[in-house]
Amino acid sequence: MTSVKLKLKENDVKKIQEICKSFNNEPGELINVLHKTQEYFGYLPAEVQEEVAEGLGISVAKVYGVVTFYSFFTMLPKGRYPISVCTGTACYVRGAEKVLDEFKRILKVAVGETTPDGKYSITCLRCVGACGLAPVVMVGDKTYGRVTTDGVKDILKEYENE
Amino acid sequence: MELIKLTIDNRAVEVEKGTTVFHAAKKLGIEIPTLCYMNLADLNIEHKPGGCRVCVVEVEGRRNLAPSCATECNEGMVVKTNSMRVLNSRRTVLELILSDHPFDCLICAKSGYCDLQNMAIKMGVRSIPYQGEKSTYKPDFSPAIIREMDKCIMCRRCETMCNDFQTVGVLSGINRGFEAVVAPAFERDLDHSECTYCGQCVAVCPTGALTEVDHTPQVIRALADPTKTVVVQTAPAVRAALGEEFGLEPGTLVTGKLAAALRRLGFDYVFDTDFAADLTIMEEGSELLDRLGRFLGGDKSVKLPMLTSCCPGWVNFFEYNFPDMLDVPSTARSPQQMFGSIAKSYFADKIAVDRKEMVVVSIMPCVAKKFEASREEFKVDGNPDVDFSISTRELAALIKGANIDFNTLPDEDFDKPLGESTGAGVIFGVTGGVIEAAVRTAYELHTKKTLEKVDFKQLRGLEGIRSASVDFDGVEIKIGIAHGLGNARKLLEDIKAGKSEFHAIEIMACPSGCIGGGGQPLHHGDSSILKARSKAIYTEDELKVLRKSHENPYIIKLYDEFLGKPMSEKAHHLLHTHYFARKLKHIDID
Amino acid sequence: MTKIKSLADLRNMKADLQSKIALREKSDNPEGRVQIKVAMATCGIASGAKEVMEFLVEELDKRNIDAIVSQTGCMGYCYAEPTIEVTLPNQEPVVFGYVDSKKADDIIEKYIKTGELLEGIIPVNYEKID
Amino acid sequence: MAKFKTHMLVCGGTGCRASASDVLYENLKKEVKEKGLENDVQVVTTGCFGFCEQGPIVKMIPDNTFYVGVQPKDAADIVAEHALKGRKVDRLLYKDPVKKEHVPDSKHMGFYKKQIRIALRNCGLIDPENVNEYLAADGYEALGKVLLEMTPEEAIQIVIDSGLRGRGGGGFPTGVKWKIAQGVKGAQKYVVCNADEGDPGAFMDRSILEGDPHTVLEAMAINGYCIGATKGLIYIRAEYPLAIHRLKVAIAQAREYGLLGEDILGSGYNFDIELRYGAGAFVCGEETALIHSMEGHRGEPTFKPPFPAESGYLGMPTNVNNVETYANIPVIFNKGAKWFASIGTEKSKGTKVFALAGKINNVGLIEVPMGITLREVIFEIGGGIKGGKKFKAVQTGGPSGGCLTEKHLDTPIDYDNLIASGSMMGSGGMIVMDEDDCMVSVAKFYLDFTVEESCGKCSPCRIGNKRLYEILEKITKGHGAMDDLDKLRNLSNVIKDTSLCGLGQTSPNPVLSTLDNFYDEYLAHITEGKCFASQCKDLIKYEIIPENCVGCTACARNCPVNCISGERKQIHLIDQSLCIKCGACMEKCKFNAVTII
Repeated sequence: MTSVKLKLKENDVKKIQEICKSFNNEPGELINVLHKTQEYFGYLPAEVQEEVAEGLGISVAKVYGVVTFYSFFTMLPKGRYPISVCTGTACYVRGAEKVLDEFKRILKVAVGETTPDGKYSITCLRCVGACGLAPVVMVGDKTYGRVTTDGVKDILKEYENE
Repeated sequence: MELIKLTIDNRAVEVEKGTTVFHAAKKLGIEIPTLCYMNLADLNIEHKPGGCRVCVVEVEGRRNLAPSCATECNEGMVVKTNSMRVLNSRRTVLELILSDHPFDCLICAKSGYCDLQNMAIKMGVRSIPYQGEKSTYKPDFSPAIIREMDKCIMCRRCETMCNDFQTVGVLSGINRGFEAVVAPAFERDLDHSECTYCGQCVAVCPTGALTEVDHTPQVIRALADPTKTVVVQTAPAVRAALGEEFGLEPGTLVTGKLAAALRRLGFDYVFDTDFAADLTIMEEGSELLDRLGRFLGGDKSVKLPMLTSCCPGWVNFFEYNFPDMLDVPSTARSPQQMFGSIAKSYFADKIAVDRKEMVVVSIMPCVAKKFEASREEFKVDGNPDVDFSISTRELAALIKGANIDFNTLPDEDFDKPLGESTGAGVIFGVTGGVIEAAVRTAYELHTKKTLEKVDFKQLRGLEGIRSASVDFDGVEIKIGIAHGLGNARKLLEDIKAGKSEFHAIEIMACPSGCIGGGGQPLHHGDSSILKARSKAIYTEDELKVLRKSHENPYIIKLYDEFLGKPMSEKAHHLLHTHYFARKLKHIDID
Repeated sequence: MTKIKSLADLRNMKADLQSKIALREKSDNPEGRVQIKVAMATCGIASGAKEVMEFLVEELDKRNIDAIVSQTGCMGYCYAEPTIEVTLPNQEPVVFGYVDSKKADDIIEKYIKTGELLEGIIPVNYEKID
Repeated sequence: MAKFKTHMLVCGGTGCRASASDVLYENLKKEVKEKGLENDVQVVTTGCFGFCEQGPIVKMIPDNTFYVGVQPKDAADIVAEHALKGRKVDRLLYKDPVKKEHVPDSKHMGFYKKQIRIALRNCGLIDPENVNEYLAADGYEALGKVLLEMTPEEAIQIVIDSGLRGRGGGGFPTGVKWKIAQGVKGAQKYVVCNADEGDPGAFMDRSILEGDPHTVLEAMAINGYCIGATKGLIYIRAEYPLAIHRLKVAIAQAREYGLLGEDILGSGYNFDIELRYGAGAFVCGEETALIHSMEGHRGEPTFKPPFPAESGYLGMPTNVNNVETYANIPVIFNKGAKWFASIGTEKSKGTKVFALAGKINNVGLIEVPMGITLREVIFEIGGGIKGGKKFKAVQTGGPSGGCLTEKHLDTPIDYDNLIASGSMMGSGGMIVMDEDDCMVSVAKFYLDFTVEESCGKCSPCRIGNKRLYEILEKITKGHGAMDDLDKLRNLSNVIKDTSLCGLGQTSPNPVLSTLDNFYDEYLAHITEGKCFASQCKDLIKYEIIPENCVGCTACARNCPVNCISGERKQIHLIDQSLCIKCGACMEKCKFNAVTII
């Protein structure tokens, strides 16, 4: 998994320790701990995983094995406006792939990457359950339904000056 | 016990309840092939992830094929292990595995020993119909182990050894699907992990994914260099296993042939690490007596139990995992390093060779020894005490490469002075042996009485953690023994918690000690081989005239001529070491 | 909130709460129920349709009649407001004009309970209003 | 207490929320207040109505008026017209796609006509965040009855008699599963609700959790009592924030009422529920993988036996059921096993929720009795194919299922018939495809998913699916050979036969079913280099028909790679070496001058 380094500050370490403690430093709570730490840091760089391993008394390899197994966890920071294109079946048959290609073409980054200015990142999402609106794109928490390739430009325009 | 009747390939068989189809078939002489299943029954290691799917069989009434390694027999079960459906599936699965495997078999380090290769031969695979993308990974060259994960077939045996048995926890399955592979955290090199180089992953890997670093070219070069005096030492466990590489029965002792072979390979002096094992007992035994004496005398500052320190995998393990307990193990160096140190001082002086012109090669059942030999603290002005450490397997390759017909070699003796040893030195090769050897000497030194019965059977066996007490003439000495680092961890945790009642503990990283080392001929998951090797070691001990280290005349002479007495300043300088806290932290805190 | 300590407690509580969603459940299964539509356009409201509706809702409930009262737009009989349309199960709808509380009471007691026709029916071939 | 004469039910499901139904709700409340109708009109947020295609939905009670596509600004009209004056707002009514007429209420909508809502009974009826509304709708009645009037054995027998089978995909009889778990001894037993709905295109579990969370809690408590468990865990996708929120609210409310916790309803029985979060792994829908995930491990499945009933969560006896299965439980106790068993077919009782999606007019969530035909579902409830195109196939069962065709339209849907037809029930995804869908590409799409989601533990799934995908890709690129078809078939059969878990055992279904039903499409790709649906980019070429081109430059201006040349009023030309086959030119051309060859 490609990753970005993070230099932890002392209170970052404290935060991770607190999170682990809130789950009784129980190794079985690894996934819950990772959810909470990712919520806090936005991603799970190696440095954070090492602290989590220490906090739960498990090996770093094990933590890394779990992080790389689940698609929800990421070792890369997301863009300020994370773009998620639903590639569930309903969206697929209604043209999600073309929409995804258009985002990739305009932003010049691949899936899983962030633009060099840190503004946008593109990920694929499994079904969000809004199949009635297929194809669906999410930018942060905002959902766009029935997106067309033409609509891609319009969506990006909303964030142009931010 | 409940018995179950079933039919396999139209033949009836009766097995105990809980038996798997795999073992039931074995009972009928049907060898179902498998790549991931591993059963080291005597060590309580059974690995049956049901992942390779090569061992699938047809069970009547079941929708799909069943993995025989994980499927328990039921009353009345009807099993087919060689129907068209099974054979086609098995072949297809094998072809799939091969389609994601490099085709460099001719030059692969595992060639000839590879389970995957053997299976392809057995099944007569002549083409790979399902070509496609292959996994590629950067090879990882550490000081002792090479990882070429392109060759990994995801049997996960290494993970079981590293995590469950050794509790080292360096390896984990990572990623998923086609990208899934076994790797250290963040896919760093082993060199940047907390790997102890115990080599158990190497010992169980069915393919060439995990192999030891090959030092034979350097050895050949040294042997060919007329300016070098090449001295070889060979560890106790080697003689109990080397024969397997030449088709001899497991447990065949080949001590004499081994010495002969080394001589024919061109080593200038053929010595025995057993000599250094005797020396280790002198130092370690004295240290134990010293600590014990002070402890019994009421000195509270004394650390007990004392732990043995001759296993380099174990030393790495406690340096990483118990950095706050570095004063617990004995400071005595391992036999390999004691040998190197003495060879390049005492012996070099004796034959008037500059240490820089002397090359010390060790033959070890171990891959961690490679790392140990490279440690900075075992170098003098940059010149290592042991130049190259090669495994039993590497030695076999050297012998084969030199056109030596091993099996017809005469029995020869080791050279003197560093080739003479006692039975105490030999049993270093098996779990419990070091502490038994130490007891033989410590008893006599402590009680000043002659030990009549030298066999301490209570210290032997294959159980992971054992305890026994020995009567030192009225003083009861409590002894703990562990082999396998997972077992060692338990004893260490007890000490940490102040719960340990032992005076001395022997620890070996590998299952059943050095005879099951990571550098030994592959046992392919058959633990009866380990038992046979263990038996051979004790036989060699019994055959020795001298069975107590302090009775070794050349050891006595060494102290007389050179070291003075055990624990002397010179002995400290040459034969003892200190340990480092090596907890890895990659975190920079601002 | 206090804990519910027994099955009886639970059932009492349910009885109290049932009215909350009864209307939703009833309207999901209108078949077999009396359906009443009150015309509630401006003309209807001006002539007291709201009061009539409230009366109907209250009284039908009190008299244990399983009915659904809904409002609708202008039925086109502005001269006769307030007007209501009553549909008994398996019968054609009937429209009553000039309905006030008293008339509504009559409609309940006679037409709804016994099917007896009353005065004030607007006999037209109107189209059913949805 | 005010006696409301009108209830406005506003859909608060994820789909409608994404179209601002929460703002709409606030606006409706504001308007009601402004018009002084607070005592007459109740505005309620409910769970999903299932008619997601045209959300946000507002349903008016009691006349069942069904407003679709309601925007926040429409609140004023609805209140002023409908609530105040009883006049329907015509423009917001659902329009029948065939008759092109407004439909006055939900009772007249084809979408609802054939539905029987058991699992979804409270979705779109009650406020999911208000336990009182659930209580009013017979909530916790079943739990009370079971705890105080039945032995576990009696209760389990009712579930067995109902004939309910697992709705998560396997179709294992639920009562039997409970009985097995009851029979195993353990210091601590667990009840687990599988809410890791990973099947792309299926969202019934999410809708139930969002629309009626208490039904799942109640059923789990019943399940717990039956097997002797005191702890329940819900394993839910972290990607379902609204469902998680509603579950948390529901658990808190149930605890406050003492419906979870100690001594429930004075019965002496203790039971509580915790949430566990999934983290994006489809394979965790498999129960052993799910359990490993809950224990903090990689979600890799293990060989069964031992089944979770013997050795599950933390090695303890564990019963795992899916959300929809649980949603049926309280009703079975309230209405009786006999009533439940009267619905459906001989071996598949009750109803099934399907997520209708794809090229169909009424995308949404439906609940229909087992035994209904695909034709009824697609053409009556689903309103037929979008844009009047021709029906080609319907994919049921998600990535584990297969593609069914015209010839299967009249087969009654149940577990066994679907398997016999080469597909499966799965979790109930139903994706409809039309003549524009290339079936080789569809198979490839599913394999892409499987390759992505395989855990990698067993060889056939890890490598085999990858090879299947590669062969399919080769075919869609026009490089396929005839022996590739044999390879596809053999590989598919071996993967099904040898894989460790349900994922691999079913992943080749999309390949096998398309091979069976659309063999000619595979052949056309291989022998003629043709894709009937013009979906395979490597097999098509966009060209300009000179006779039709007027030189308007629309195509050239919209080409993202500028590969179309031509002056104004002159015939244009596509440079095939640069064309990326995005189809923009064809979309933009008003003169039918762009064609695919």
